[in-house]
Amino acid sequence: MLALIPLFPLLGFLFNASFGRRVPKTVSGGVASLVMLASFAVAAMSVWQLAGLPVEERVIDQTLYTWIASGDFVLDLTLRLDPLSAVMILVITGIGSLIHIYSTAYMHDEPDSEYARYFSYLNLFAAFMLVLVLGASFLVLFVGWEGVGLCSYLLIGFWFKKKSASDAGKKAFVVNRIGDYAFILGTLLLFTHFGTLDFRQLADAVAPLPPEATFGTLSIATLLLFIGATGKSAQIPLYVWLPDAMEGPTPVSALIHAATMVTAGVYMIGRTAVVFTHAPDTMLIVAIIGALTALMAGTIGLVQNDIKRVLAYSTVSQLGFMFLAMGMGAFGAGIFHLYTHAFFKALLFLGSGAVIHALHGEQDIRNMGGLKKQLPVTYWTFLIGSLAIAGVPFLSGFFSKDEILFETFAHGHWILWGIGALTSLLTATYMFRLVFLTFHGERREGAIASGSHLHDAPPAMAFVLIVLAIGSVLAGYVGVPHALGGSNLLGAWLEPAFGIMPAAGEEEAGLELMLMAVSSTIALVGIGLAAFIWLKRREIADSMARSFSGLYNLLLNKYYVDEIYDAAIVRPTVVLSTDVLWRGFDVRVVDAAVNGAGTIVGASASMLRRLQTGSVRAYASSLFVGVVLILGYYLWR
Amino acid sequence: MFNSSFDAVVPMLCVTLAALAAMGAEAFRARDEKMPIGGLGIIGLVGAGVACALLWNRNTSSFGVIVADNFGLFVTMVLVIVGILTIMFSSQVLEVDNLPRGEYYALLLFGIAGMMMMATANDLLVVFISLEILSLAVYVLTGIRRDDPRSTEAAFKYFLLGAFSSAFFLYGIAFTYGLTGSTRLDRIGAFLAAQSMSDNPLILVALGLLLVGFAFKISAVPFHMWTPDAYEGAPAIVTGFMSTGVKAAAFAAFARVFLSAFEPFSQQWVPVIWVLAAATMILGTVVGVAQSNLKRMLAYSSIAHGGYLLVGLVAANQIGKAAILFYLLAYAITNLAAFGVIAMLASSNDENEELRDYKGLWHTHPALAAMMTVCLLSLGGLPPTVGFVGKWYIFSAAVSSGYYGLAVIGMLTSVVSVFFYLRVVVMMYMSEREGPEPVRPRIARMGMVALTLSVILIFYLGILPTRVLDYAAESIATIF
Amino acid sequence: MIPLDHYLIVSAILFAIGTAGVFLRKNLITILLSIEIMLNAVNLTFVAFGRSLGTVDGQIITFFVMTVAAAEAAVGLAIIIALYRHRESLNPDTFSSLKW
Amino acid sequence: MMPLLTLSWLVPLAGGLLLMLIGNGDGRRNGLIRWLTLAISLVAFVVTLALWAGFDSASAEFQFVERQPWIPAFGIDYYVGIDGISLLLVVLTSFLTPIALLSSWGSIDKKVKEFSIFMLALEAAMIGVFISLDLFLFYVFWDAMLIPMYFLIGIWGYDQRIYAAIKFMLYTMAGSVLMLVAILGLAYLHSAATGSYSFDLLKLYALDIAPQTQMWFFLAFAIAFAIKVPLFPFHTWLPDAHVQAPTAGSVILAGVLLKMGTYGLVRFAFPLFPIAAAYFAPWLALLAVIGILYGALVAMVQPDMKKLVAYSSVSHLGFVVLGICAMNVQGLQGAVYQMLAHGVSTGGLFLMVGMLSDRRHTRLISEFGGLKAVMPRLTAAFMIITLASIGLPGLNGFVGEFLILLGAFRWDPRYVVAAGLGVILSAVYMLWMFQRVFYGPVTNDENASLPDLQPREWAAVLPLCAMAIVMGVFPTLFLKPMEPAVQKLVQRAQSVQTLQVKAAPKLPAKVHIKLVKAVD
Amino acid sequence: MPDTLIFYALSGLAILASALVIGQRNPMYSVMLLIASFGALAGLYIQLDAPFVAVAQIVIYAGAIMVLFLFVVMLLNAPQEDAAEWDRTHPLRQGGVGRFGAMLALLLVVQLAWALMRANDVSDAVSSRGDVATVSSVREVGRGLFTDYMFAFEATSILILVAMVGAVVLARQERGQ
Repeated sequence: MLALIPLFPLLGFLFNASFGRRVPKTVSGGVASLVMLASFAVAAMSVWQLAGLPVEERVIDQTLYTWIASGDFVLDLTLRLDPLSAVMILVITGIGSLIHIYSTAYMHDEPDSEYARYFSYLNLFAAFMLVLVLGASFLVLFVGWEGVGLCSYLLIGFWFKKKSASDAGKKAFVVNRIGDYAFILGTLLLFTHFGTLDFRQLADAVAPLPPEATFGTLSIATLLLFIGATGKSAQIPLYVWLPDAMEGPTPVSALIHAATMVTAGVYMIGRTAVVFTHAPDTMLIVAIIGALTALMAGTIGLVQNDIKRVLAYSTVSQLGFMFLAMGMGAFGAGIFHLYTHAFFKALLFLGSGAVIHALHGEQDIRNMGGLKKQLPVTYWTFLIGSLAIAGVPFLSGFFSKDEILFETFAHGHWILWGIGALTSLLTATYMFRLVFLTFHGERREGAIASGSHLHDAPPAMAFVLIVLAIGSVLAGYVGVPHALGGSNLLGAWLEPAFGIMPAAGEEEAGLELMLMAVSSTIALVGIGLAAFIWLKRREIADSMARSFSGLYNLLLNKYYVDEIYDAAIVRPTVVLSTDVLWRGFDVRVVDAAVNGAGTIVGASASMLRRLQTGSVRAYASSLFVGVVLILGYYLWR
Repeated sequence: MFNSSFDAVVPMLCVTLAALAAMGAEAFRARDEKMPIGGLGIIGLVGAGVACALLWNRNTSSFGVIVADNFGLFVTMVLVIVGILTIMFSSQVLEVDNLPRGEYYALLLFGIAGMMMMATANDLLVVFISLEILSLAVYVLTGIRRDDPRSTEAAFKYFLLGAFSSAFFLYGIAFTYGLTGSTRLDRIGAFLAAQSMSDNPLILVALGLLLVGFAFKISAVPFHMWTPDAYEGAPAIVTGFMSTGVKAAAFAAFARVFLSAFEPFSQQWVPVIWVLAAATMILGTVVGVAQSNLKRMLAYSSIAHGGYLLVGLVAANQIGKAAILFYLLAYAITNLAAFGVIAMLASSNDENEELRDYKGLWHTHPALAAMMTVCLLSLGGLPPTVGFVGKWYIFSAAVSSGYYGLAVIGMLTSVVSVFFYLRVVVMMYMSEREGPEPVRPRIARMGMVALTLSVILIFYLGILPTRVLDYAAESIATIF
Repeated sequence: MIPLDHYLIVSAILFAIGTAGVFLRKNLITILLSIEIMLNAVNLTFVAFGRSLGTVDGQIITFFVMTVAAAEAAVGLAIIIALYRHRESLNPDTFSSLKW
Repeated sequence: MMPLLTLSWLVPLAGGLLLMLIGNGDGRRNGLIRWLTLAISLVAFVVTLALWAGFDSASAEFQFVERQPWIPAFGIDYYVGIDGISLLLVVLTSFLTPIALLSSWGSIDKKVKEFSIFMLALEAAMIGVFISLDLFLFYVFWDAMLIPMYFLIGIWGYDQRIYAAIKFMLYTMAGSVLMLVAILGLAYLHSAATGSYSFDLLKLYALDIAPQTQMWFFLAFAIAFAIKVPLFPFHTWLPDAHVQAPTAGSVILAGVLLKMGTYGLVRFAFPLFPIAAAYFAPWLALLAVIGILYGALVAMVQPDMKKLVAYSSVSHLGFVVLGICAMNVQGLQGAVYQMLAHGVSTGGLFLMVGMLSDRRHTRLISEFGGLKAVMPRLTAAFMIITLASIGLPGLNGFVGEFLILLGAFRWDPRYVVAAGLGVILSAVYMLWMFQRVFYGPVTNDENASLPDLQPREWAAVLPLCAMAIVMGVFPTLFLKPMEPAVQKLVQRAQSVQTLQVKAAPKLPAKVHIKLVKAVD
Repeated sequence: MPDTLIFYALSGLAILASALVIGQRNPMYSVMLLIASFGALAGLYIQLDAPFVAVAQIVIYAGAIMVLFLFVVMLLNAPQEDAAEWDRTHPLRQGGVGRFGAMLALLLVVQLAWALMRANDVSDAVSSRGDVATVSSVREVGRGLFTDYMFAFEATSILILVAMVGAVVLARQERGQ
């Protein structure tokens, strides 16, 4: 049963990969969407079945076969459905289905074969993503982990003729690989210590241990795992690939680089919550990194001009929030944010996709403006999404984000809370900057398409936008905190998956309410600020950019991190490899030694052959020398 | 007359008679009459071979100075094979170069008789005389192309140095005789074993001088200087003959003298031969690298092979002694076949023996190229050829006696030697000829038969060497 | 009576003279003669040793050596004649077309 | 019972001899010869499959053992047999050979007969290497294998073929002759201990060799194998040989020949000299790790596709050696698995690079670009193999790499920390090449009309892709047969070390600690 | 005592003559001097109770072999050593070889002399053993030659045959020249 969930998309992939180029778009797109829906159906049924179980028994395992067996290392290919993965598969198949549907319209201009290729990749991605979240052990998770990375690579580079696209794909893959490296090391470390890679068995093994006071094995292992997560989930220092990943088709950005794949890191930490909670040092690092990433990405997002890049930095920033939650031990809150974020970020990306679609590929917000009228569906849904992400009360983002900030504050990390709050402000500001610049005001110079050509999202896209908009509004209500009279259903549901659950809540309801008020205010202030600057007094923005040109350029150029990496790592490596290792060591040392041996032989050969002068008397003297030497040896011995 | 004491000389007698018959046939042949004089030689050699087979394991001796022990018979067999192959290869050469047939075959056969004598001699004087017989025959064969100054020059150099070195050898015999009272190897051995003479410098002088004589014949460094010149100047097939036959005979005698008569002095001669072996292997291979003339290259290669044989002598254990025999056989067949190819490709006015003359041979003479390659690989000691088994045998002897250093030197030099063997292969297979094809004679069928036989033997002995290895082991069981 | 080593030293000196002759002379015939000197020196050794051993073996061997010397001389002179035919010279160093 | 093992190498050899009888003076019968050769190689493949079918996966013993006295005086036997490790390598060999033949179908058009003969001879020798249980026999095959390979490179290779061929031959021989000395030494030790010579591997396993001697012999073996592997810094023959060899040669070279070095380490060097192995393992592993990084870094900057793949082999084989050095079940199994996986994926890479170079007569990456638009099928296949090569889970490369890392981690995590970087770099260089060749616009007009895969090429590529996936998804198929053999090797290594720790306390302190650690 | 004197005289003559042989430029003189040296040696043989050898020395060596040499010297008509300047580019080709060889020869003498002096059993008088009559008997020589040395004697015939054939092959004029 569980196997069917990833199997459906896999079959869709196989179909499209083998026959896609020979069938019309309706068939390839249709098959791809249908398999996703089927998968969603199965997922929903499975979750229903899971929900039917008593709380402490909410695990469904399905072992397919033994994947790798070597000595005492036996790894079964086991899929596991528990509350955590249940949330994930619903998000993946649900939002995945929507995005498939959206894509049928969005990608319609592609030729048949490319269209099929696109959907085959998308299906494959879904399959791997499902394996990732269903995997019961590190290695099965890793299969999905790498698989989604691959699909991400393929999809980012979907328009392979564009160098920037294929560059971005490669960059994504390579940066992810750096994380994977750490991830694998962490896995190995855990296996050598606990002899298992199964999450559950590992949790059972770790649970009785006391939390590590010093930075020990568990801390190292979790830190390594976390580095893996920073790769996949675009955190400092490995976030650099995500903004570039926007080279891919927009639905891909929505699905992979916003809703699902990038959250895999968060999911993984949730999955190994028990281990992480035993490594408080790592937890703190996770939180700090999360907070810093959130802040940094928010600042960058503030000045970007590419619609998708703004959203990408926003994603990085929101992911930072999630890590902040995880680092605080508020796993439920993190997953909650993951879940709500999936809705509104997918919505935002798809909305931006609709804009781009309408503008035939224009992505620079400086060339947009005043689209509100021509694209009403897009505008309104986009606005809802923006409100949700900004944390406006009673939209989904509000609940999840507040829970995170509250947990942070409740754990006494005021600085982190402050950073989080500041980031919320930035979020609201840059999101509404985006909204205002795109949809409000006048069309600006340089806009490509004249108004007459603009058309709003086609039905398939509009439908998806609306569904997601509804989701963005309502999704939060599964996790209404106790403070607001809710019951935090989601938190309760997830509890068994994390093993332990910090029972922050009821007794501090007052604090929570207060914090909510603060953050709601912040959100509104941010929106107001954006409205003031980009609606009313746009010249302020320009003058500020001028007066703080240093800071502005720093932000615009993303703190020059790419450049620093390039200068500090990439170039030296290439130079080292080319000049030192290859042309230096290989050619000048090893080969020189080898050829040198040959040369020495050759040189001594031509030297020695000169002894053969052709003069018979010289030959005789050689002979005679031999005689004298031998006799000498015998006589003087 | 045919009593048992006569049996041991039967093989060489057969050959000698064949030689005399060849002379007679030449003398009585009409000016333009074709006569299968070579056939006479083959008959004689086959007779010698049969005689060897019959004498096997009988361990007879004649006149007290010729012993038909298995050791000698094995080498005699090698010489029979060398002789037969040489004669088969020669027919074409004689035709092309218009050489005096009768004299050529007579000298060849006399030379073989001398070699057999040397291989079975149990007396230093007989060793010396047989050495002279074979040397004189070979000197003359070397210079048999009188119209070619290089041939004559080669003969002259070989002769002069040969005479020079045989004087040393003889001097060594003189001291040996003076100190032990005999020239018979068995008596010398018994004498040396009985008396403790290691403090007598004269016996060491004798030892050294004998060593020089043998070392010259097997062209060990630094007594090798004649070799490249003589090999290059001589007609290819003669080079093949002398590089195999002479070496086999000389080694047989060398081994016999040093491993039986002078066995008590092994402490004294082993280090010297160790050095000679190492120097020979190294110099032979290293200088071979720089050669562009195929014959000269193979001359250096044969110097190196002499070095490998010396390794067997140094090891001087049961394996080593047998290994020398086996290696001699392996080397003889292979080297002779290689020179056979060169000889067959030589035309009357141009020997075509520069490496570049072999460019693209694969296309014009695929069979010859292939067989040449087999020979070269065998010389290089690559499986599954006899050369590999030989080398393996020799070096296992060295290792068994603990001479790892020598084994390593030998192995490494054999790698270097592969380099220059491969250069020939490169020329034949991998280079395209620019310019006109060299003029090449029609390849005689006889030579092809001989070549095919050799190649079959190379593979047969390379893959199933057991029988011959057993013979070799048996050969040394009766003496030493 | 004269001790054996006197004879041996005389023969050694003769032998050495022979060897030196091979190097010092640039005439092929003289070089051949030098080799004859060497063989003669060896003969003296044989005879002296034979005498001191009290047997005739040394003398007998001497005959063989003489024969060998004769044979060598015959072949050697034939080679020299052949050489002279090619180059009109008896200087051994003229004949160095084979080298390296 | 049929002597299947003998057949497995005799079939190709006899086939090669059969081909000699076919006259093909002017290339009239090229077609016949190609088909015949393919048929012969397929028969050989079937024979090896039959071996697999009859193989008892639960047993650690050598199976299908055939033994005939060969040179009795020296205790040399024709003694062949396979355990799980050699079984898989034999199958790999016979699997890759038909593929290599297919790859040369169109590109080799001069001297087809000779080419086919050399290919078949090569196959015979390679199989022989893997099945020999007699060191002498092993060495015969080992050296004999060089000859056909030499010709394949030298005659049918590219511009620098002669240099490459000679370098290949001499490099390899230089190492292997030292091994020969050690083999002889072993036989001698056997005779010293028991009174008779023997080259029987199992008997030699049982020899009690003094630690000092072990060190020397191990070095001799290890250098021979390290050159073959090739382990850094003995690797420089490899780029030349690979680049200059014809496609079929590269496929075989990368697919099978390199495995001989690592196989040799597993089968001979480590079990014969366990004490020395334990002593040198850290150093070997160090070289392996350097090789992993070095190969990857140098591969990254190669302008020539074949060279890139060649250097990537250095990197991948480094993993294998690392796994072997770990000498535990995971490490060793991973190593063997990685050998198979590398055979499939690197073989495939060379195959496809060869196809490109056949079409364009250049292998420079800069000459290509945008091929995905022109040849989507090749691109897809190339992608799969590329991913396999960089160790994506679900494809063959991952299983071996992970097991190796696991095994090595249990042995000494420091190596893994360094070696793991190679995993990152492999993605860098492979994807970079992929990008430059297949992505982007078609900049070079010559590339605009290249034909996509032909059916015959499909026939060569498809099995490799399929294997890459099967090996990634169902690795137990391959892990299971080898497990008993691997267990046995590991036990042997550890038990002998235990014994020696008790028996020889005079070892250098470092070894001692290492041994004690291994025993714990 | 006279023995000693005769010995020294003869040895001196032999050595001197030999030294002159190699000190001669004219091969004709060299041959003559060598005959003288052989004569002196024959004297030494007589002193060593080997009259037959002495006779053979004169007859075979001085008589036959040396005459052969003379023939050739005259045939070639090249009395003077070739003193032409030859290529001086290579060190080994210069006079050095001669000097080097002579030095080695000297070294050889020293070595041999030293070996002889260190050997203890050669200082006895040469005629201390054996019966003079037996040793000097031609009959004994003949008997030895045809019993113990029978094979060597027969082998010598082959040797001579080879030399004959060889000399003919090498030295005869080409047909038609």
